[in-house]
Amino acid sequence: MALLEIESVSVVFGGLAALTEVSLTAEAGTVSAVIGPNGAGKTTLFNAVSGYERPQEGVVRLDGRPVTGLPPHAISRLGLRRTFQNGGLFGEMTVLENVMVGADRATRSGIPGVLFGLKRHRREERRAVADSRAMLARVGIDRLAQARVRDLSFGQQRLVEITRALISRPRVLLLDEPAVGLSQAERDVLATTLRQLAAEGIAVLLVEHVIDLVMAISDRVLVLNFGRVLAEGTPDEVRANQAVLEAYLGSA
Amino acid sequence: MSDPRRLLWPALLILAALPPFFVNDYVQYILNSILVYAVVAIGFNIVLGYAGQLAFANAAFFGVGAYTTAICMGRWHWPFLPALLSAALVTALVGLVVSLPALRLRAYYLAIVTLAFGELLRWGYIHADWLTLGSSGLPVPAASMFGISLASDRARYWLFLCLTALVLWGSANLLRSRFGRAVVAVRENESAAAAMGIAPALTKIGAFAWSGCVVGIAGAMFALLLGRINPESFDLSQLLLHFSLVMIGGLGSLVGSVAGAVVLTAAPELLRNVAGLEEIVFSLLLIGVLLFMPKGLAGLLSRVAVLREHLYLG
Amino acid sequence: MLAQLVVSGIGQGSIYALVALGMTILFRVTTVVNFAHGELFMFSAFVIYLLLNAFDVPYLLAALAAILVLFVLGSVVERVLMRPIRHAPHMALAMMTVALSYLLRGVVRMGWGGDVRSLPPMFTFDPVMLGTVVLAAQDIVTIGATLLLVAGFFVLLQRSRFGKLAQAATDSPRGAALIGLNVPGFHRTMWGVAAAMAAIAGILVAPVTLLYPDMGAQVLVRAFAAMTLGGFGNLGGAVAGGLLMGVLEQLAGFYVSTAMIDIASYIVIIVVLLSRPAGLFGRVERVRV
Amino acid sequence: MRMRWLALGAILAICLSGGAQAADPGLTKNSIKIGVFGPLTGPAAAFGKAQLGIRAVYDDLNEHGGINGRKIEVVLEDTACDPAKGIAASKKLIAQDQVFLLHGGSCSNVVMALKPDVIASGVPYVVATAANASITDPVAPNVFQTVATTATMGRTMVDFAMTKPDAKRIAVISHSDEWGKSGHDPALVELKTKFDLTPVADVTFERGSINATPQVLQIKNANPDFVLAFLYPAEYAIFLREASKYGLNVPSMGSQAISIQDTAQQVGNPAIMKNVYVFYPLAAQIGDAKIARWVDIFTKYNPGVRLESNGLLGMGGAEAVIEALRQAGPDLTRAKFLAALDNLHNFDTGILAAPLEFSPTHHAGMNGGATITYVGDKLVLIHKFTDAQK
Repeated sequence: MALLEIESVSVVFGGLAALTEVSLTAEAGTVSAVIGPNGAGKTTLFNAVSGYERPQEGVVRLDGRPVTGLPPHAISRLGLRRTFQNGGLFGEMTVLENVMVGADRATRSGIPGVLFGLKRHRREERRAVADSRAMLARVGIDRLAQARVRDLSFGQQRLVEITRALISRPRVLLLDEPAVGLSQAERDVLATTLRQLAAEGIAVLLVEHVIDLVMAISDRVLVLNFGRVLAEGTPDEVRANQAVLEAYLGSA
Repeated sequence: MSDPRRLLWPALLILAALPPFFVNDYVQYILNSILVYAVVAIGFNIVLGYAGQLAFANAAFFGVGAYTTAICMGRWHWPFLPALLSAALVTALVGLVVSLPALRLRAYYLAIVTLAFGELLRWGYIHADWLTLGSSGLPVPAASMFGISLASDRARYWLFLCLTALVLWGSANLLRSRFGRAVVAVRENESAAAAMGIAPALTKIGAFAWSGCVVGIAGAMFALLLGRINPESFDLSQLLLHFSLVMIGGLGSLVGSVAGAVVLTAAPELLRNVAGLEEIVFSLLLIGVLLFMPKGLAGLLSRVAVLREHLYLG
Repeated sequence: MLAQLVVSGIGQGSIYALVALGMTILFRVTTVVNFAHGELFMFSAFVIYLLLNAFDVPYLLAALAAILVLFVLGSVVERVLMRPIRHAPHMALAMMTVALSYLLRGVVRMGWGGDVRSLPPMFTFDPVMLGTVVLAAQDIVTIGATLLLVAGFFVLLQRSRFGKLAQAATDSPRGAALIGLNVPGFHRTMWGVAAAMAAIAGILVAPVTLLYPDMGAQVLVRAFAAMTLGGFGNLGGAVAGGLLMGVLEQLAGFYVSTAMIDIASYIVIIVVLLSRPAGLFGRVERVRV
Repeated sequence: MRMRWLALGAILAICLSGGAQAADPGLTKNSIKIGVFGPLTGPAAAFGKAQLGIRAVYDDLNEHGGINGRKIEVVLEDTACDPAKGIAASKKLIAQDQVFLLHGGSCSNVVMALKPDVIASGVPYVVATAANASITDPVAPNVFQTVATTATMGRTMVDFAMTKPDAKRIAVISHSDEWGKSGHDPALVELKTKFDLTPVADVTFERGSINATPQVLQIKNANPDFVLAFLYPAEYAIFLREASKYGLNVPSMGSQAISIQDTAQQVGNPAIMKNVYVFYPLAAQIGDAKIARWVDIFTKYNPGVRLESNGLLGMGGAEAVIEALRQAGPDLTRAKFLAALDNLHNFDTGILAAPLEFSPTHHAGMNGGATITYVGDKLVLIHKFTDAQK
C-alpha cells in the first residue's frame, strides 16, 4: 500500500462543500502535484490531510495507519511536514533559529539533561546548528542565517520555510505554492531539490500554479475543480484530457 | 582552547561575590532585594516575554512560593532547603493550573482571569487563618543550610547569588534548546509550530510551569529576605512592579530582566520620602520604554557587542 | 430584607455598569481594554473636589467641568500614548493603560497626599420609602443616570450614522479609512467619550464614597466581572452584568458571609471565562487558521 | 623584621575595634541623632502624620536649648506601610545613618517585620503609634511601645460598651486586614473572659468598598445594644451613613485611628454623631487648653498639614524619649538611656490620656484611654457611657 492514501475525503464549511470525495495516493519517492483554479479546495485538502480541518467523510492514511482526526502536531510527528501559503515562519526568530526548529525534531534530549547543560545535550545543540547551516547552504541561502525572518523578502521566506521542512527529515512533504515569489533561478534550485528529495524516498505533494514547474517535475498530477476531482494521471495524460482543457485552460 | 567568552560568566560570578566584604547592612539588604527581584523578573519574562502570554498571575506565584516556604519552615519546622524545593514544586504546579485557561483564552481574557486568580489567592491568605495566620503575618524562623546559618544578610546574599546564577543558567540552557525554541515558536505562530510537531498546549503548560517554579524560588528567597510574610505584599502594586521589571528590563531577554531588577530596586531607595514620586517615576519609565525603547534595557545593552552574544534575544 | 438587598444591589450595580459601559465602548471601537479606567473614575472625583474647594462653584457646574476635563484627558491620552503604539501587539497596549493607571495614582497622591477627603452629598432630600424598602436619593440618581446613558448609547451606536461608522472602524480599520473615515481621529473621540463616561460615574459616586488615590482598583475589578458576565464588547451585556454583579454581591454578603462580597467578582470572572468565554450575551470568536 | 609588622598590625586592629566601644554611634558632643520612620507615602499615609508630630516635638526641644547641651538631629525615612521598605528604612538608619536611637513605626506589620533585626542590633527602639500587642510581647530589652496596644484598646472599648445600662448584645464590624484583626481579636477575648458574651453579629467590611448594606442589615437583624467598629476613617463614615439610612440607630464606637472631627465632617449629619463614640488616646480634644501646647507645636513645624488626632498620637512617645534622655544625664550612652526608660513610672506625657508605665518586664507603656463623643455640638471626654447622658 502507498505511503500516503487519501480516500474520498469530503470537507463541508457551513453548508458549502469545499471538498467532495477527493482521493489521492502518493508513493514514497514520487512528486505528486495538485492543481486547479483558485478556490478549487487545494489548500483545504492540505489542511484536511495535515489535521487542521476535520473531514466530514473519508480517511487519510499514513503508512497504512489512519490519521484523520489526529491533531496537527501528532500527524507531523509521524513524518508528515507541510508549508503554508503565507506566514508559516516565526517572524521574531532568525533564519537559523527557524531552521533549527525543524532540526529539533531529530534531537532526543530530555528536559533534565538540557536544564543542567550536560555534555551530550550541548553536543546535540551544536550538531543541530551545524546541520541547519549545512541545509541552508544546500538551498543556497546560508548568508541569511543571522537575519530576522520578518525582515526577509517573500521569496526568501519561502525558501527558509522549505529548508525548515527539509531538515526535519520528513517522510511526506506537503508544499503549498512553494514557487510563488521565487525568481526563475530560485525555481530551478527548487525543482532540482524536490527531485533530489523524491530520489531520497520522500513523498512530495505539491500545490502549485506555476504549470511548467508542475509538469516538469511531477510524477502524477491531480486536477481539482470546485472541490471535486476533475482528472488524475501523469502530466501528459492530464495535459491531453479534454475536460481539464475546458475547465482550467479555457477551450483550446 | 575554549573561547574566552566562556570565562565571562564565571568571572562575573566571582566579581559579584565580593560586595559583602565592603558594604554595610543597608546596602547589603538592597543587593539581596535586587537578586530576589532578578529571579522574579526572569520567571515572569518566561511567560510574558518568551511565551508571549499576557498573564497577571506572577504576584500570585510569588505569594505561593513565599507562603509555602513560610508554612513549611514556620509551622512544620522543615529546614530551608526542603522548604525551598517544595516552594518551587508547589508553585510550578500552580503555574500548571494557571496555564490551563491560557490554552483556550486569548490576550485580554487571560489577563483578567489570572488577575482574578491572584486576588482570590490573596483573599485565601487572609482568611485561611489556620494555615497562614491570616493578615497578622506568618513569621519565618531562622534558616540554615548545610549547617551554615542564614541569619545574616551577608550569608543570605551568597545563597541568593547562587540561586540567581542557577536560575539564570538553567533558564538560558532551556531557552537555548529545542524547548526554548518551541516556546518562542508557539508565541510567534501556533499553527506553524504544530506543523513542525510542536504540541502548542504542552509547550504553554511547560512555560507556565517553569515560570511558576522560578517565581516560586523567588518567593522562597523573599520569605528569607523579610523573615515575615503577610498578604498585603502580594497585591496589585506588587504585580505592577513585576510588570515594570520585565517591560523596562526587556521583554524576552534574561539579561534584560536582571538589568530591570537592578534599576527598579535601586531607584526607589533614591526616591524615598516623597509621596507618589515612585509611582510617577515608574510609570513614566514604563511609558518611555513602550513608546521609544520597546526592547527595554536589553535593547540598549544589546548594542554592546560582547553582550549581544550572551544576550538570548529569543 | 431580600427586596432591600436587591434594591441596594441595583444601586451599587449601576455604578459598576456605568464603569463597565465606558470600558466596553472603548473596547468595541479600539479593541483596547483600559486597565486605567478605574483611575480615570478616581481622577474625575478629585477634579470635582478641586473645583468645589478651590473655586467654590455649584456642584452641577463642577460636574460638567469634570466631564469636559476628562474628555480632553481621554483624547490627549489617545493622541500621546496610544496612537504611537497602535500597531504594537496587544501586550504593549495593555501595558500602556497599566502605566497610565500608575501615573494617575501617583499624580493624585502627590497632589492631595494620603488624606481621605469627602464631598458633600449631592442630593440632600430624604430617602424614598417603598414599603419597608429604603431607596436613597443617591441610588435613584445613579440608577436613573445609568438607564439614561444606556438608552442614549444604544440609540447612538445602533441607529445613528455615527454608530455605523463606529462599527466599520472596529471591523476593518483599513476598510473604514478607505471610505474616508479618519480612524485615528475616531479613536481619539472614543477615548474622550470613555473618559467622560468614567467622569459621569465619578460624579455620581463621589458623594457616596470617600476620595483617596486607591479607590479606583476596587471598581475596575467589578467592571471586569460585569463585562465578563455580560460578554466582552456587548453593551447591553456590560450593563446587565454590572447590575447582576451588584445584586450578587449584596446577596452573597448577606446570606453567605460578608467576607464573600470581596471575592464574588473574582469567582464570577473565573467561572464564566472558563466555562463560557463569551459570557451570557456575547458571541464566540472563532479563531481561524 | 617580620615581627615588627605583626606587632604594628595588632595595634592597628585594637585601635580600630577599640574605637567602636568608646562612644555609641549617633552621638557627638552637641548632637543626638534620632531615626524617625513611618508611612509617609502609600495608602496608609494618613497615619504618617504621627511622624510629623514627633519631629515637631524634637524641633521644638531644639529651639528651647536641646537636652543636656545637645540638640536632636532627626533623620526621617519612609516605610509606605510596606514591610520590605520598612526593613530597608530601619537598616539604613542603623547601618548607614548610624542613629543613636530609633523612634518610629505606625503599621504593625512593618514593625513586626523589622523588629528581629532591630533587637539583634541593640539600638534602642521606641515604637511610634503601631499598636499591635505582640510588638512588646514577648518583651525585648530595647523595644518600647508608647501608645495603647490593640489589646488595651479592645478591652477599653468592650468595657466602655458594657457601661451602657443593661447592654448585653454587642455586634462587631471590622476590616479583615492586620489592623482590623488586631483590634477585633482582643475585643472578643475580653467579651468572653470578662463578660462571658459572644458577639451577636461579627461581620467584615473590606477597605475601599463603598456599600455596607449587607453588613448593616445583618447587624440590624441581630438588634444589638452596641456596635464595636474596627474600621479606617473612610469606611467608618460609610458604615455610619448606611446605618442611619437603614434605621440602625444604635451607639457605635470607633477605634484609635478615627479622628471624630473628620468623621463628623465625612458623615455630614450631626444627628448621626450623637450615637458615635471613639476610643481617644489623648488627654483632651483638639482645641482644649490642656493640649494646646502640642497643637501649636504641630501646626508651627508642619504648616499646611491638616491636623487630626493621628498627628498628636506620637508626641507622647517623644516626651518619654526626652524625659529618658534627660534622666540619662550628659555623658549619655544607649545603656543608660534604656535603663532610664525601664524605670519610667507613672510618667504623665501631658498629651496622652493615660500615664506611661514601664518596667524591665513590661514595655507596653500605656494601658487605658478615654472615649470622646459629641454632647450637643461640643466634644467631651468621658470614661463611662452614662457620663455622656447627663
